[in-house]
Amino acid sequence: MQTAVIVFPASNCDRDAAVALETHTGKAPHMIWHKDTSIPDDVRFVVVPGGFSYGDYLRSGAIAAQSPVIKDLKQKAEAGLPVLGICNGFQILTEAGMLPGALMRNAGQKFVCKISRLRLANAQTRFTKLYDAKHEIDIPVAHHDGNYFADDDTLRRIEGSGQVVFRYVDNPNGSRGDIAGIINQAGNVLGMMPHPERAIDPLHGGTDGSNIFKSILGSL
Amino acid sequence: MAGTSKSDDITLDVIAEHGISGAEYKIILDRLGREPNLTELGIFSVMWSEHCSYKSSRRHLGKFLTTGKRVIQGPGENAGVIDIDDGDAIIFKMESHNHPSYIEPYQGAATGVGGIMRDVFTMGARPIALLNALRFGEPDHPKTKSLVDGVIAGIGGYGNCVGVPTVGGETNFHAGYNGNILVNAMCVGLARADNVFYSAAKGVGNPIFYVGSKTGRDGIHGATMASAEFDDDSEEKRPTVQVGDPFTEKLLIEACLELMATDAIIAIQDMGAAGLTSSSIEMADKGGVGVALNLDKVPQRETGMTAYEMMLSESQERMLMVIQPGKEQLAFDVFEKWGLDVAEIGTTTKTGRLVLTHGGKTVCDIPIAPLADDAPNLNRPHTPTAPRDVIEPSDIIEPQDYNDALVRVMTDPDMTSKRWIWEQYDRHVMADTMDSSQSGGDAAIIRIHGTNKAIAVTTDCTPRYCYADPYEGGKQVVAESWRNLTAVGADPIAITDCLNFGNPERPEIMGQFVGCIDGMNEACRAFEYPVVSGNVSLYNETNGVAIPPTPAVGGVGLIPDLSLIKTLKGAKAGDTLIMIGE
Amino acid sequence: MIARVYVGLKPGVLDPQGRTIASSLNDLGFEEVQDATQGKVIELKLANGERDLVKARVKEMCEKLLANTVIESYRIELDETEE
Amino acid sequence: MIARVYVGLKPGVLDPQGRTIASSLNDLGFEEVQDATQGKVIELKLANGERDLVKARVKEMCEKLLANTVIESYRIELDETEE
Ligand SMILES: Nc1ncnc2c1ncn2[C@@H]1O[C@H](COP(=O)(O)OP(=O)(O)O)[C@@H](O)[C@H]1O
Repeated sequence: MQTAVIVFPASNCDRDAAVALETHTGKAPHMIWHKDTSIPDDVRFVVVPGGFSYGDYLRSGAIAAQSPVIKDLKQKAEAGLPVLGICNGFQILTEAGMLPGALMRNAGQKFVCKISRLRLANAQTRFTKLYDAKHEIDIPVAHHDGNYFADDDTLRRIEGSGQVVFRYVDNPNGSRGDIAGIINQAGNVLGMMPHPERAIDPLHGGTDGSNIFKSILGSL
Repeated sequence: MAGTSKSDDITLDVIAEHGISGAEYKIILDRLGREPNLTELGIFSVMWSEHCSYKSSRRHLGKFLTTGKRVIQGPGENAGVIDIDDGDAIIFKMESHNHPSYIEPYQGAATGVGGIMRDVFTMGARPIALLNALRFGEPDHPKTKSLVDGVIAGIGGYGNCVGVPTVGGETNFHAGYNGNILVNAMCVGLARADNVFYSAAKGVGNPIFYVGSKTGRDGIHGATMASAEFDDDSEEKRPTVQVGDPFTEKLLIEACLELMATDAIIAIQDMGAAGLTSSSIEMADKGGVGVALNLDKVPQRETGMTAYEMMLSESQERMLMVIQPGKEQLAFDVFEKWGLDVAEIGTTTKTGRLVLTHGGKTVCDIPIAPLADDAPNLNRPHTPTAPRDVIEPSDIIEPQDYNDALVRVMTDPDMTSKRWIWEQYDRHVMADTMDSSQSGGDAAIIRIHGTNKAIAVTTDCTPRYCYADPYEGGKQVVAESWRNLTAVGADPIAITDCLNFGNPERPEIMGQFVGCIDGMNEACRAFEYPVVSGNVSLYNETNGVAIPPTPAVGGVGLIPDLSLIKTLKGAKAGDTLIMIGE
Repeated sequence: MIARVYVGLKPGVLDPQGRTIASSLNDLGFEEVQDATQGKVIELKLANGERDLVKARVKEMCEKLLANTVIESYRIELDETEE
Repeated sequence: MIARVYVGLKPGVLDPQGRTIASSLNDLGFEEVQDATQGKVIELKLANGERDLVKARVKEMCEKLLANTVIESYRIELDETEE
């Protein structure tokens, strides 16, 4: 199955995302440069990887969200193409308006890198259906701007429609509602701060991230 | 600072300001056959500074064991190179950024990390791990908190952004560093053994390319600052500090590695201390060629820069390379794709001279060989450290309350958890970190991407031992490094070092320096654990008080099979504890 | 022409950075500090043009890139003297 | 009393953020942008006091915490109306 990873200047988890995709599909993903204007038609799943696109200058994800390739990504996502944004990828998707809310500086002001325990707030999405809803999973976080914010109305709306997918058990960044990951209304665009691609190999210390890739790839 | 002035501006004061002694000035006059102009004097001054010429330390560093069956390149290049089988090579080095970090902790530490990464990817390696060795003053000293906060944030800010995991390090607090902290950063990279890049500019008539950020007036005289001690006025006199741009560094890494996969590069060198001066002269000297540069072509951030300023600027994130004729367009295409400034600024020549033109005029024309060959190589007097009284175990009074003693030991700032530090570093990016600071193991473990083998890395030093007895302390530093690697299942291969000491003009400090080197070297030889790269930082003192002698070392070992990894994970209640050794 | 764009968090959005500044100032003995907020100023050097047109363009820059209006509000100042 | 502190990089100090902002504005079609710099504004809510004294205190806060004068310069504005 053909997948793709979008590469921005100073993406730095692009290779990790590619390894995760290849591990789960047996096929190397397309690496799409941000200046390309279209995503090839054979691509069935896109990862917007972590990193520090444009050095996180101005606001994390803000400049990358204006890249040429994002226009096509938006259109294809509206037509149903599944997209996973991880960490900086999540920031880019919110900045591009593909997901609601915004990611602000961590409440503690510091970069935080640790294993975070997550609760499945919605185990019924195309990205999470292989998880046991009662189960808690361990996935590393590594970010400076992971403090999820949405205004009260938006928050009520996404909570009400099951768009909150992951919650921190022990909130590392001040996110409202302990939110670690959300999905769009149509259920095909997921953004999350934790890094599932860093938890797919027993040597990483755990494989709790694998089911996200298996779930979504299995749904295609 | 004036530009390319006439030689009658070279007064005794100007010569002294440039740290050039009377004897050194005589050599310059002799080699040039005339008086130098200010630009030329500036170039001699930085090339002959402690920082670039290692004038106090060179003869002693020469004693180190630097060869071994896995050594591909020992000291003398940007970093050391070792063989880890299957055509893979590890390239690594450690460097200090002590003085800048004291003045501007965030940017000082950040640019320290940036600089050491450039040393490693310059040689063709993708950086795969960062480590550090930090020394701060007492926790309740008024400056300590903000220094610690700034340094840790700066290390994380740069490494995290570039996307290289910071996997280990060490941190100690001691009154001896109240006025002079130590920030030593180490970078480890992975390359193919048959695709390592060196700095010798071979061949005549080849184009010289400048790549990276534009040149500004940053850090002019930084190299001479690193070679003079602090006093209370330093904070007033301080020159501008450089600001790091990790975003550009990341682009530079990707662009250089992309071009290195072709055959376009003949030689490459990063512009570190003394930027354009030392990079061009080192490349020319090693290649046995001359260099002609047109400074009008240097990408500039500010207007009206003089030749002097351009040659001495320490702007970060810049590289100099000699390109294969005919491959110029390829080089332009790659660097422009990554959005970097790039310019062809000169050519290699057969004159053996450094010739600079600016505004249509020749502003410097000096022979290159003397800059290296005639660099001072001092034999500074050194008095051995007097032996301290031996403390017998029986001299120590037994604690009344062992619980209290344990609490005191465990709450010592050196002993407490460093979680608050390493949680600010991305330890997992690149997804090959098998073990890092988090587990509290003796060394961090990084898998070689896509293989079943790994390397183990560690930084170590116990200054208190070196202070008590430099020779024994030096031995211990290397032995600790060796033990930390073996303890995780690795075969130790080689070390890099960063020798932090006080003012070498004082015989007792030179005594510590020589004692530590001799001790380290003895251990290196006993273990066949060679030194392949390193850095010396002298003049670490404030108001005449030196830091404790701190020869930090960074060790690298190979774990040929991932199943051989030993970590602290998996220990359970009821397991048997065994103590080995005396 | 110089345009100065002030970008700050909207009221109601928690500003931990401001709070940290206030409490560190208090810790340093500046007890008179009751609250602090932090925003950014982006100063743009622009080709000259008709004031209203320039302002409209800068507004567009803010909406498109310089501010994230989910959390931030902005204010524009034009300054012709510094040309 | 409100004090506004503007902190920016000194002229000549590399401003990677500003440069990146300028070039992405250009990429977005705002060709009139010739240069950009980014600084911060810290707004402090302070207990009332004699103007000169307050200003002196804020200056001390800048020197001690709010700016690093090695690379940054600052400017203070006092605003009594917003009390
Ligand atoms: N500055 C630092 N950066 C990264 N990791 C650090 C740093 N300081 C300490 N650590 C990590 O914290 C752990 C404990 O460090 P330390 O107290 O020095 O222990 P040890 O004496 O066993 O080396 C180690 O795994 C080390 O790598």
